[in-house]
Amino acid sequence: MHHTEKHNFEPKIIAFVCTWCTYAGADLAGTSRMQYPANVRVLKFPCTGRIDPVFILKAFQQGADGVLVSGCHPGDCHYIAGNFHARRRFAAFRKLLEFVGVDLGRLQFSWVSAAEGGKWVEMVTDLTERVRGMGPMQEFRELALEEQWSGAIDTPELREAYNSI
Amino acid sequence: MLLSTETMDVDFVRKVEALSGTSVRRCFQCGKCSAGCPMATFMEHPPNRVVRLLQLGQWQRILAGRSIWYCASCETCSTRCPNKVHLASIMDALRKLSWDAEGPSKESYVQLANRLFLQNIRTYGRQYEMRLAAVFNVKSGQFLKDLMLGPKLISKGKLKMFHQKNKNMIEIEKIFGRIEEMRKNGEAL
Amino acid sequence: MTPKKTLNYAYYPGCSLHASAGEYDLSTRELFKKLNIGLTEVPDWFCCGATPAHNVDELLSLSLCAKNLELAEQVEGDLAVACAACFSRLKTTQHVLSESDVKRRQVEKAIDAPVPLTGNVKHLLDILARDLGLEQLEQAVTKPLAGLKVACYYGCLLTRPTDVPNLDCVEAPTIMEDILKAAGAETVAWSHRMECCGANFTLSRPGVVIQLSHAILDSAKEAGADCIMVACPLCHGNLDIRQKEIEGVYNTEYAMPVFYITQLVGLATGLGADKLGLDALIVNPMPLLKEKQLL
Amino acid sequence: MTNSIDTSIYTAITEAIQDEARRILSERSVIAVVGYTAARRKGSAQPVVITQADDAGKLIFSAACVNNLAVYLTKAKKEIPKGGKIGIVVKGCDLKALVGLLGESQLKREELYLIGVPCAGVLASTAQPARELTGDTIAPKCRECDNHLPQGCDFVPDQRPVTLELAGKYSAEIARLEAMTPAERWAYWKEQFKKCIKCYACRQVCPFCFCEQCLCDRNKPQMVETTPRPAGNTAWHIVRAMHLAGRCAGCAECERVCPMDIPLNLLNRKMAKELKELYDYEAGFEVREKGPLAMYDEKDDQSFIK
Amino acid sequence: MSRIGVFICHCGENISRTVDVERVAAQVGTLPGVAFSTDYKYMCSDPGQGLLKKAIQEQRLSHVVVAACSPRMHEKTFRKAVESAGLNPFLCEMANIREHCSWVHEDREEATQKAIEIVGMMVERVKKNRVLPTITVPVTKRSLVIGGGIAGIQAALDIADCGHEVVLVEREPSIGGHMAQLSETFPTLDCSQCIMTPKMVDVANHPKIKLYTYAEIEHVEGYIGNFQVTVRKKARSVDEDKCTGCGVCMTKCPQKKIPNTFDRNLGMRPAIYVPFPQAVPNTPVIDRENCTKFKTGKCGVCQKVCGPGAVDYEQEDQLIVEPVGAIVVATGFDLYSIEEKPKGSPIKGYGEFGHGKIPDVIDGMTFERLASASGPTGGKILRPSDGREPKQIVFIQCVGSRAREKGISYCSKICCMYTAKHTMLYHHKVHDGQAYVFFMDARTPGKSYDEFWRRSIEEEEAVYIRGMVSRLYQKGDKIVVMGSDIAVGVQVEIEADMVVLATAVQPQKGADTLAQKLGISYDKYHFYSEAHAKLRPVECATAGIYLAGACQGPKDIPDTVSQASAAAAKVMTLFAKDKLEREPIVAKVREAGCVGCFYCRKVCPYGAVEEKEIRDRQGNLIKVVAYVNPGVCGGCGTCQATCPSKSVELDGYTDEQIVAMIESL
Repeated sequence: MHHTEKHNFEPKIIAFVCTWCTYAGADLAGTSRMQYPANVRVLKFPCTGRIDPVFILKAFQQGADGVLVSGCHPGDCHYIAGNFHARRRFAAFRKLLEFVGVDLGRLQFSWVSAAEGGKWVEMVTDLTERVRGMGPMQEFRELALEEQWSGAIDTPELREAYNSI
Repeated sequence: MLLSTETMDVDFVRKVEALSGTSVRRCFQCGKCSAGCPMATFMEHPPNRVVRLLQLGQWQRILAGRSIWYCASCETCSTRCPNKVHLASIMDALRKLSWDAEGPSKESYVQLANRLFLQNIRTYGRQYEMRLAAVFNVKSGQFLKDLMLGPKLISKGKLKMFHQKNKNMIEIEKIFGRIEEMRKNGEAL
Repeated sequence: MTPKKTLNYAYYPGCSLHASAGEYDLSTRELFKKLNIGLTEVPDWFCCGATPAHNVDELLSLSLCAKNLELAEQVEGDLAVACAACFSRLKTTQHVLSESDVKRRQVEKAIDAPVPLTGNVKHLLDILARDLGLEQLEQAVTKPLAGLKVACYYGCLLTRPTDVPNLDCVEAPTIMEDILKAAGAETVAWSHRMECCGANFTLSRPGVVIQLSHAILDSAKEAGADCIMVACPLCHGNLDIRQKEIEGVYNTEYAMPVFYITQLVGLATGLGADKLGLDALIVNPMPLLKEKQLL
Repeated sequence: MTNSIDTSIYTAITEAIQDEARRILSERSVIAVVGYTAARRKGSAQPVVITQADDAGKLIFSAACVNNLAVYLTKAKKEIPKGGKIGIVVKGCDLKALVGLLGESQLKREELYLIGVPCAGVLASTAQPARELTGDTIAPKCRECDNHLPQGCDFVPDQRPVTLELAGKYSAEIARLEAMTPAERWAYWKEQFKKCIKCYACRQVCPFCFCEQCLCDRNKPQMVETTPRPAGNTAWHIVRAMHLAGRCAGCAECERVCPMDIPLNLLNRKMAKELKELYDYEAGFEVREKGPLAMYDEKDDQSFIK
Repeated sequence: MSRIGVFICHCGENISRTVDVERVAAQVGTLPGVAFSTDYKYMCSDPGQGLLKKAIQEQRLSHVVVAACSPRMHEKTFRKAVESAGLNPFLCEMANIREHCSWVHEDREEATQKAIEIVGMMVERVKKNRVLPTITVPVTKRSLVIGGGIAGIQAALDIADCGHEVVLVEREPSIGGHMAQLSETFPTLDCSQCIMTPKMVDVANHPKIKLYTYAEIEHVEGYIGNFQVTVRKKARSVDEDKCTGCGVCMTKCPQKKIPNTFDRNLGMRPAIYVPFPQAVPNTPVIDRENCTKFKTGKCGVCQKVCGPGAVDYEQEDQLIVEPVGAIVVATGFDLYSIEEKPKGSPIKGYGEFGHGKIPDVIDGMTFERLASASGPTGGKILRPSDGREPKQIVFIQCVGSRAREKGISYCSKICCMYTAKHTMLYHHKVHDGQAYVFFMDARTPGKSYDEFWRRSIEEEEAVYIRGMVSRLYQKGDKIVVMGSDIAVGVQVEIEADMVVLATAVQPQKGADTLAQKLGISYDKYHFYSEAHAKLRPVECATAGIYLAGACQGPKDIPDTVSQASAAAAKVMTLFAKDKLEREPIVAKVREAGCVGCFYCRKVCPYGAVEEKEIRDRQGNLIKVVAYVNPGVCGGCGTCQATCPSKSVELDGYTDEQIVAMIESL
């Protein structure tokens, strides 16, 4: 990640967006020449319904410090109901991530319509700044660095078993 | 309120419409008249409700109250009505019909002032403010009302002790007389 | 300075101008004289019936006004009216009678004469701003009312209802401001320029007047006005004569002189206080006029 | 402390199961019965498939009958003869899994003959099979069991289990973890997942892991790292929990078979709890066409979405 | 190994002002698989596209990435260019370095770095792109119209007039629907039958319209352009070919005391009947439930008197399969019933209005029949109880509608207007009568509608009372109406002779069952759902199925006719081509991995997922897997995200492509 003098940590933000609303909203931010942090990388999907929770996991594993998932407002889905399905899926997935100890401050969901260039800018800016404040996503990075095979095989039972051998 | 063709006095409403030259049925109760009425706070039936009661032929309810006497004739309602319901004229008509019916209104001061005003015209042809105020105070039993204002007004020449009477008084009496005659003959309401 | 055309009017002063609003009558006559506009008082005019008449007896009200219109026919020229209420009644009469044949026949029977419906009834404001013209008026100004902040108060009857007086825009008139600007004064924008003052409740229910006029005075004061200008004797009575009382009830102080339009325009054309009846005002205008060096 | 649980009805249940299995096999209304039989070690039990009425006597039910046999109808079905109705012995917890599988088109009700077991509980995997069933030796899942008497079966022995009110271990543990900070929870799970040796026993035993090719085995693309390193382990367990969300009914077989004692069912039960709170959905009580993550309501909670 | 060509556009200075395009080109050129990279002033210009095509040919490029503006702008342009150079268009991707980069960042270094990453990401993606052939589907240029009310009739006539065959299916013995029952129509007060019956005759005589009355949809298979519809033609017991419509059977039928449902049970009809005199077709039908012959086996009068010998007691239901390319659903509405437990409805009735047990409390449609010149009273307004003329009549609005408690929260849209019409008709017919209307709001948004409503008050002297009625009860031969006038703020009581309830408009009974057969979605009230409330109001989300009239939501006649014509226009648009072409962004099932859990089918918004049986050579069933019908798939990919084993993949957005992008970052 590119560093500037302004901040000593520039987070990597990955955005998963649907093509009809949020991607178009981000386009509108562009045509309106709004400015926002350059940290975000946008991945276009046909619909939030296509966004698999595994991608979010994968993004974190690949070193993302923050993930933004954004699509059409409820009722506006180009595919009728893709975003409704996505809403449930993500509601459950974020609970799971929270339970395994991922700070949900790094994961933002939003509805940004094709008319909401300003909201796109706000979403990206807010998440970037928030994650910048939180620092790098160390958790998954540390995991990736750890090579040991089951380093914690140290239960009393096993110890007893080994000792008896 | 029992509604039926008997309880809804359509004849009365027709009289109001004839006198005021405006349609009561046109009103769709948007409430704009009441919204802008400077006197609405003093009324028990705000202007829109007066029209509504008329639509239902319930004139007794209107005349029993003081609403019509608290209308200042500022014409705000008529000016702003989206349906061209000339409510100020309806109020005029209602007051007239109230007088005709010797309506049991709760409001007596305003009626008294009006009566004195018209008497003055009949007597003097023009308004005699000093007399109007004095007689009003006497008749309304408010002997001390505006007492403090009197001397000041007199000193400023605003209350003339003597009235300039019209020289052509016979004409005014004739007008009053003819109107009374027409009414007696049923030629006018 | 001479007007391009000679202007002559029949003049209907109305009852108040011969009594409590004597200064309005005086200043009108003096101003018109100064402006070379002829005024001939309608002989033997009657009361127009004012609000009480139409309130309870429209036929009487219409008949009284019709009679006055008939009397005015004797005098050359359009009919000039100073009082807003008289103006409203005369205009309304013309309007109602031209709309309703039934009522016209009744009125003609009552006054035993045909009703002239074509004659022009004009308020002073109309004569000053349009017949004379603002340009002419400006030329006549010798002592501009520089620095005087005036709240122009129209009240109810000058413009309402739609299509009857046809003096100016029914909701946002500017004729008073136009005239005063020609006279060199400053006008303030304020919210209560067309709210009701309580009108003839001054006699029967003064409490109403106190409440409503208080709101008007408050609004004018808040807008930064030095004084209020009116064109109606009743409005004047409520704002000027009852001002002290209102101050007492609401425990406040306005000291807000209330002028008639003719008094202020008269001042601008160089007429003296005596010719404008300034001493008849209850709220003393002298300190203000002196402060602004307008006397 | 006497917190022993009455398992005396298990003998009667065993007899009833044997009679019923004998009847349906001899009538040929089923071609096989999946049940439990005694294993070599004293008091222990193991799954068995019998196809002959004469073998019905082999069937037992005891506190050691912990296995969820539903898995034998999906992944392990190669062991089971094809071409007819199959009888299966189910405890309440196993039935919940079966109900889920019916909803996911993996089984057809008309092809099954369900022999329900009124169950007071089974032994924890850590307890010796011959131990008495008590509040201490009972399996954790039984402590929070809400389905002692399976509903909707074709045959249920006429017995009423006497149960003991026991404090829930899973719910307590979930509450403990929820009270932690994210960092503490991460540390906890990191230690747990580190232990994982990717033996996939959890996957093998789960009735719902019926995919022919697991997402986590795919290499084109490799969605989840396959090596048994902490990063891959973590990903596997997250994906597993997510895929079972709204489906797992808590038979806890994953946890029972885990050689590294990872509290796997905690994740599943946490998800079940969340889905209950979010969408008022509980898996396993009725055959439903759609699970909570396969349907939606326009008014679903979206307070987490900006 | 791929040979990718990367083309960086300056977009004049729009990109190059903030992004160092040369550096991007150079940097990207070093990526594995990139065979060629360059930058150019305007890639979308003719020379720009020329450059692209030349490079593809000269450099034998296998894939192309154009880094320029948003793909929403020019993806089609470049894919076309790529195609004309001989590559499959789906091997070309765009990297958005303008809207998402140069225009939103000021810092040149930051923007350049970001652009390099964006382009790199698309390079990794395009490597995984596959050749996708355009999908074509043949179109059967016949259409099915379900419902023979004004909506169905209008749609059928419009389509047939364009020269395409229409199969019109009507459940009742005659077409005409509710409009045939109406007396006059707002806002013009012309007679409903006068404007309706000519259209019905047009349908009967149209050479391109095949009419099935007394028929229902049994089964629907297939997809856009290729539906197979099975129609159940119920046994009419009268041979339509032989019957001359003379009507002798009806006059001779001894059983004449069957309530006439067309007249809202106000009149009687025989067991062999046409619903109303102008029925189309004018062929009677035997009501087998009430026919003595069918009940006891004795009678048979109609058969004896029928000259042409058309009466056939042995007739059976017929199943007919019709191949069609498009379907217009126009099943219309029904009225809410205030009965205690309306059949097949979970909603509660109106106990406070007497649960439908007070004889002179009727609904709007019954009033229509009373007012209709061809109705049971010959157009006289008479009380059902004693046949007297009501002198005080009360109309109550919003009965059921806008009443969440009753299960209906929507506005029924037509009641304000038809009640205004009713007050007028009443005033015209009962000069000394007085009409009262209790209402909450008058909703009159339509051309000449508000004027019409005002007319009912100002000229026809209806008394409108703003405020709802709390309760009705019978008192002697009067009905006491307890209401309130909220403008006055008083309770109002009227002793009425008759009360007319503007009951809510609901979808036709069985709307949900039909929707399931068609695979279209419906809301909680069972109104059919349009694909987009604003921009696709006549199309269903299921391709090839269109909506007309009140089956989609309460509608008056002008709106219904407009929507019917719009639906017909949509059908014509479809029929304008011989084959349907569509973007190949559709889901495909990897059968080897599919275990048939059908999660994909559960979440598919389009109903595109079908079951497919996999059999071995001997024909033994191995397994049942999912199959995505490419003609129906909308391409959202929700199935793939849901599939546990990822055995269904959305072309153009495969996991490989997406993972490649994530991994590139």
